[in-house]
Amino acid sequence: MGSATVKLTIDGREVEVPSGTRVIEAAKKLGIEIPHYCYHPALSIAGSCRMCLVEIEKFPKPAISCHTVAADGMVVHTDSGVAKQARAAMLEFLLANHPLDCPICDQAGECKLQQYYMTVGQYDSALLDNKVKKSKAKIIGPHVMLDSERCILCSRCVRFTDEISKSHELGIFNRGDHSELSNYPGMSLDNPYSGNVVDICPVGALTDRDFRFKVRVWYLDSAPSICHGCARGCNIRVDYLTRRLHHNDGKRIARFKPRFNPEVNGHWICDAGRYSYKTLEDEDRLYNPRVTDGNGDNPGWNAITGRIADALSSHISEYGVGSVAVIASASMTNEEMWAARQLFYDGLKIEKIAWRIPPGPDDIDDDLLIRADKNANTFGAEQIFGPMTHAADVQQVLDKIAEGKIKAWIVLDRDLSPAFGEEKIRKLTGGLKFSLYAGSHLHATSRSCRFLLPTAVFTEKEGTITNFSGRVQYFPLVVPPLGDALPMLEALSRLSAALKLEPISTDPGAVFTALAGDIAHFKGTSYAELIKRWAPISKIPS
Amino acid sequence: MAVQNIIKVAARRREATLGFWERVYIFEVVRGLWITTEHFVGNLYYHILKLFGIIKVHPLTPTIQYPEEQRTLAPRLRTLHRLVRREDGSPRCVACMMCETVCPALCIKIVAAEGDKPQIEKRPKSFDIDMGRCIFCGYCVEACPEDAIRMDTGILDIAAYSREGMVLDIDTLLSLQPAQRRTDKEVDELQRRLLQ
Amino acid sequence: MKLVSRNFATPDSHKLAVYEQSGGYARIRKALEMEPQKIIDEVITSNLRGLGGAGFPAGRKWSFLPKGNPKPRYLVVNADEGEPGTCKDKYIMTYDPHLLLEGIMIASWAINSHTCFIYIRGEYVKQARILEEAIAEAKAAGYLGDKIFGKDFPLEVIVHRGAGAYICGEETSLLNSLEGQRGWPRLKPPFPAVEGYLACPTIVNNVETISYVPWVIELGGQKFAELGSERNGGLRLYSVSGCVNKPGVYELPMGTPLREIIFEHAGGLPEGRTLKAVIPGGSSAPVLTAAEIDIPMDFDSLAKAGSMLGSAGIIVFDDSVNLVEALAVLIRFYAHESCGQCTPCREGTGWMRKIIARVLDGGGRPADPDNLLRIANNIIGRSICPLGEAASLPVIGFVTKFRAEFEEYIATSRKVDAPATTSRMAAAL
Amino acid sequence: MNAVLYWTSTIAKSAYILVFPLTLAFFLAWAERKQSAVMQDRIGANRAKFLGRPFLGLVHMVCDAVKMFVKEDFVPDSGHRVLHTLAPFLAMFFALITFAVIPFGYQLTIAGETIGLQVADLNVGILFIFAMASLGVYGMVLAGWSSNNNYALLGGIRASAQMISYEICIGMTIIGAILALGTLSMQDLVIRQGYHYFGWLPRWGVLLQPLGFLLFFIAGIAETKRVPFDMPEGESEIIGFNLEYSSMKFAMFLFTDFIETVLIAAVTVTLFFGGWQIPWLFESGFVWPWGGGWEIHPNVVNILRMAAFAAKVTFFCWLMMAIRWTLPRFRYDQLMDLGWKWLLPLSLANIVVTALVVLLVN
Repeated sequence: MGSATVKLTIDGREVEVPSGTRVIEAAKKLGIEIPHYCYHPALSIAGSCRMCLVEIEKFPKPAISCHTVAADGMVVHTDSGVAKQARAAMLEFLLANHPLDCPICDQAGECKLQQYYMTVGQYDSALLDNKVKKSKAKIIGPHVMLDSERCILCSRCVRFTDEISKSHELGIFNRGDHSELSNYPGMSLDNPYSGNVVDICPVGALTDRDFRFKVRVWYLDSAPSICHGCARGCNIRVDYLTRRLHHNDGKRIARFKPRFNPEVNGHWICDAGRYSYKTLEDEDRLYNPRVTDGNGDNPGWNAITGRIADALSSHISEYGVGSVAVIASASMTNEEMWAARQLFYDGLKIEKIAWRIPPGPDDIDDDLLIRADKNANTFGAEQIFGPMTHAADVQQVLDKIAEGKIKAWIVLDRDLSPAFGEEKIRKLTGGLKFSLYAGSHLHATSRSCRFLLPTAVFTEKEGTITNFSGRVQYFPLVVPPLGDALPMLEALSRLSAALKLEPISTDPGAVFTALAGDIAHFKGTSYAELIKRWAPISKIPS
Repeated sequence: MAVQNIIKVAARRREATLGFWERVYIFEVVRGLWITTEHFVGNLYYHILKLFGIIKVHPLTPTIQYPEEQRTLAPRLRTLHRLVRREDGSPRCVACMMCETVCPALCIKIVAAEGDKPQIEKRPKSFDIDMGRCIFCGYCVEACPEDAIRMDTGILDIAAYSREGMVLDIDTLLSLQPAQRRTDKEVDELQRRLLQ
Repeated sequence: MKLVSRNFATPDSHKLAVYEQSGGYARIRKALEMEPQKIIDEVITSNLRGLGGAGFPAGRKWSFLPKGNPKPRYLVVNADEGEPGTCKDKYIMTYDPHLLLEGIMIASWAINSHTCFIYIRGEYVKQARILEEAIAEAKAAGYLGDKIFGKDFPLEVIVHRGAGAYICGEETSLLNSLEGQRGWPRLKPPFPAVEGYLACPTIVNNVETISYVPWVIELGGQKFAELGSERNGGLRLYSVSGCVNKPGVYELPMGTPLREIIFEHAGGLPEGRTLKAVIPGGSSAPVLTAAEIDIPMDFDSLAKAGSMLGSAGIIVFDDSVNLVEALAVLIRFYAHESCGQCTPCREGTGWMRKIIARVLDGGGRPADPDNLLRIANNIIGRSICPLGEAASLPVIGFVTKFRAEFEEYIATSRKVDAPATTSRMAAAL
Repeated sequence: MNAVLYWTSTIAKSAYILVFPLTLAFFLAWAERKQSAVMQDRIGANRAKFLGRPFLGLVHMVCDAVKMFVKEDFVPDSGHRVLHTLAPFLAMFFALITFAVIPFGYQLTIAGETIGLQVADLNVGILFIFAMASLGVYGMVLAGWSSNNNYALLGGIRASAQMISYEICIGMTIIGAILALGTLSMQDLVIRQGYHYFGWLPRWGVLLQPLGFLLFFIAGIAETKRVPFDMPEGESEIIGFNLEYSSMKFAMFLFTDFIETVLIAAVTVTLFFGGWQIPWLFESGFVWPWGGGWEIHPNVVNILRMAAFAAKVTFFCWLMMAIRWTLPRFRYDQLMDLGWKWLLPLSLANIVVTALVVLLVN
């Protein structure tokens, strides 16, 4: 093998790339985007769409840049007449049998056929003949809908199922212009990563059944975020609506899409994470502060924090602080955990802060993304609560309640019923003298508590979480909280004020700075730096 | 400064075009009054003739007695929208949201749904046009890829007792019919009238 | 002079005994005494070209095998004879399977391959059976197996039947098919000589090419080369079909003039007909007009004339043939056989089929010839494998050389309100 | 004089002088629509129908009245209730009271008693009119202020500025007329216009004071706050003092405008067009300038004179209406320019010239 790098010229500009780099990647390095459909950096090279044809000097005919390896002294023209003509011709071929489905196609607006048609397309159709008919709106999996007519047979999805998910559900059948993508007979595209084929499909052939007809993509805004579905912390893009809320069933969050981050999730996310957005605005959201034994009115934040403070103070003075336990969610942000520690441990001297619930029997790590631990920030909880608590396991707390040693609990955004059973939780809380729930949803646990404080879900607040490998990731606020909900940090801050304890800042940046000064794992990290580490958003997946 | 100068210059120019007697104005007032009086007297004469049935048509007034007498509409005049049906009676609209997107007045609201027939993949579950907001620009008709919305009902008098009443739903829009096609003679007549 | 076709008329020529009577399996014995490199050199000297259609010198192909690669090497014999107008391999396999086996043995010895696949097209049921029998005979005689001819050189020959796809005649899709995958051509590079069957170095040769190898050994490279024309060594089989009195397979030297083949060997045209056009090398070769047939039939001369020798399947059209309908048949074939992997070939061939079907149906438009040319030109050079070119070249040839006929067809058959299908041809398409 | 007759006649005269402008104002509201339509080649109000007939659009006036009565009477929350209610009454009151001194005829002789056809024959009648008209501005200003609305207040301020500017001019021109005719009594003013120059040319004020008439008429139109001087109201765009008014209170402002129109017409007629005088008609009948005559009963003569007055007033109402539908509105700066830089100096000059002429003639 020759030297480690090669130098080549693309469109008159010289670029040095590691040897073995494909021309398309070398061009990307120069900021030149060569149109392509079948090429995907994470998949093997198919070279079938022929869209990335470029002119290379001394080559007899245009070469596909996704497969041609850059060589020393190569002179590439991506914008010459030959390359442009070739590209226009390929696009014409691709569109020859592509149906005029844009009006009903969910991909419209983020479709590469549309995009390249606008830049390199031939506008006057030479086609007089009928298009080939293939199957439409075919359900090929729980999440994916196939429209074979729209398919340009780039085989990205086939390669995804072969190489990434290794589940081999998809194949291309028939020959010539009757070639058709389909699932193999008897197989359904139901692997845990099936939604990704929708992202990598450059056209509208594979669409998301969940997103289907909900909203046109050009009404959506995008914001970067971090998936809270498991301890992986996949980087995602949140697509949301701010206006025209008659679309998308009146919900703001329309979908999650993976955001490329080579260090965490690459190009992909799992289906569980992708569809976890549904819980964010479902009808079980808690909108207002509540007192369940009262007359069901909405006392408002100021009144309820006062009442909670009175009840908690009198409880502590009657039964002692040892009878109080805090159950925190391991999905809270680092800042919220720090604030909880400040409030309950430093302020109220509660020593029992539990967060650990072992994963269920069905939760296992897989070798791609999915982690058994379904909490987003267990690592952070270990760092922040770990050193001081006397009861890390929730099971311990439940046992002590059963023994009657704990008579009050404060549950932070956690539903215990899936892990421990609804009946048990209801029975245990029934015997408590004081119970407070601060969280985003109504469920068995929160319903059985006496005081309910509504808090924001993760798209409605900002903060940082630490994934299973200790990587701290920032996520911003996407949409304002629903109803009277407040970010947990602010809820804790108000509680602290009502209890007349040391004030807690509601600014996550300030809290993180305090946290980083104290916990070894976060030392040397600044909030501003974490914000800078967002990977960029691209509306159309590469 | 500059702006004030411009105003001054403009004012000077305007004054410069008026002669002295024009600037005195009172004579111009009289001239104006003379014109209006001429019309007044002339019209009064014809009104009286008409009142006593001596003539049938007042030759000077172009007034059309609106609800009884309808003006002939130009064939391409944009009037109240309607949704076009397919041959089988279902709406042509496929809820592509083109019109909703292009509408500068944001008066169209469409909710899409899965088609109810195998050959129709997407259909509008609801299609509301808020006529209180519509500015009759016709962009929706231009944008429609399916020729599903047209503004050819010939209905211009759109009124309701409430804002909600101005919102037309899909059933109303589908029930509207195109205006009667004019004969060539009618169009010629119309053009002659408009050119006069 | 007959080399490969020498035994075609002999009764039971496919039997080992008959073959050996005519001096069979002598050349392998001679070859086994030679150094493998010497054999390769001889083949290079012989100017033996790849007779499957590409015309790549066989010896040079063999010498491309990477040295020092520990992976096993494979020889694959391409018996997927799908080119319309060609039927030569079929005769070799039917009447002289042992000649093929002998060629395989020599080639395997030369390139040090211990496994050889004969990829035979699915429709050749009888030939596959004959080959299986021949292999069994050779195995029984100890010519194949762990020790061939007593030498410490194991060789297995496996007959693999394809499923009838034309594309699998292309070497990389043949290899894909052989591996059990979809018969889609692979991107090149890497070439099969470097990464072929199971990513191992693989030589893919046509049946006819391999069948000439024993004769190169027998005659010697130099003498073999002298039989043909410059840089086109030896003889080859010409399959003549179409409007001639004696269609068939003729073994003639490389460089025999096309006029001689048609009018002397194939018996000329039927009484009262005049020659209109000739396809010289299988359906994918651009057509020649009647004025162009004074041309030596070798790879270089035809390439110079803008056509190609290909598989030497000569198709003759006389004045009774409507070339629009003839082209329609060809396009239909390629559109049907396009594998569908790459865009230009998949969509372009299908599009051309639709246009020509419409023309046949009476719906032709004046712009159609130009549109066909444009589409064909857009396919050429942009597809993964040569099928795109194979489909486009005849279109370009027919439309440019016989444009008047197309225009006339469009003008005269034009229907104002054409019913769905009227023409028998259009129905067939 | 017989007390019964005195009171009866006074009440009758009061009733007449109330009914006359109100009726005229009512018809002006109709004329406003119909006249503008006729001038502009339109047809005008004809939609409202009674028994299937539009009655020349008069049904609209009835409908308007009904509408005005039944609409919600609205006072802004933050407005001054009392003043808000008082303002339209003030405006209308001062407009109507001036008619008390306007002679609508000479005199009638009933049962041997002579009844002057004027409600109150003040010897300073002209000053009374002037004073009352000046007070009318309070209606506008109070309306603007009590509405507690910026736009209404600005309208009120515009109204007061305009009234003050043009009242000065009115005052000055009246002085010219008084100088020329030598009396302050309205009845005397009219009587003194009953003479003829050269035996045939009626000695009307307009002959003595042509410039005075012009200035007075312009300023008078400005006093009515109608186009082209409708800055205080500007109902279609700049919005005026009556912004926060609805129902009958609004109608009263509307009516005040029309009453003022009648008033200005009446005063113009009285001062410059011989009031109830008819040329060559004397107490005993017509005396033609070319000799001969036509004897008529004095009461008939006086009824003719009343009719003449009404006709003259009606003509000037028509003229003002025609001006209103002919001219575009002035800009505010133009309005002030006209009032202060042109009308005022001219009227001053008019006084000086008149005084000189009077001095020289006497």
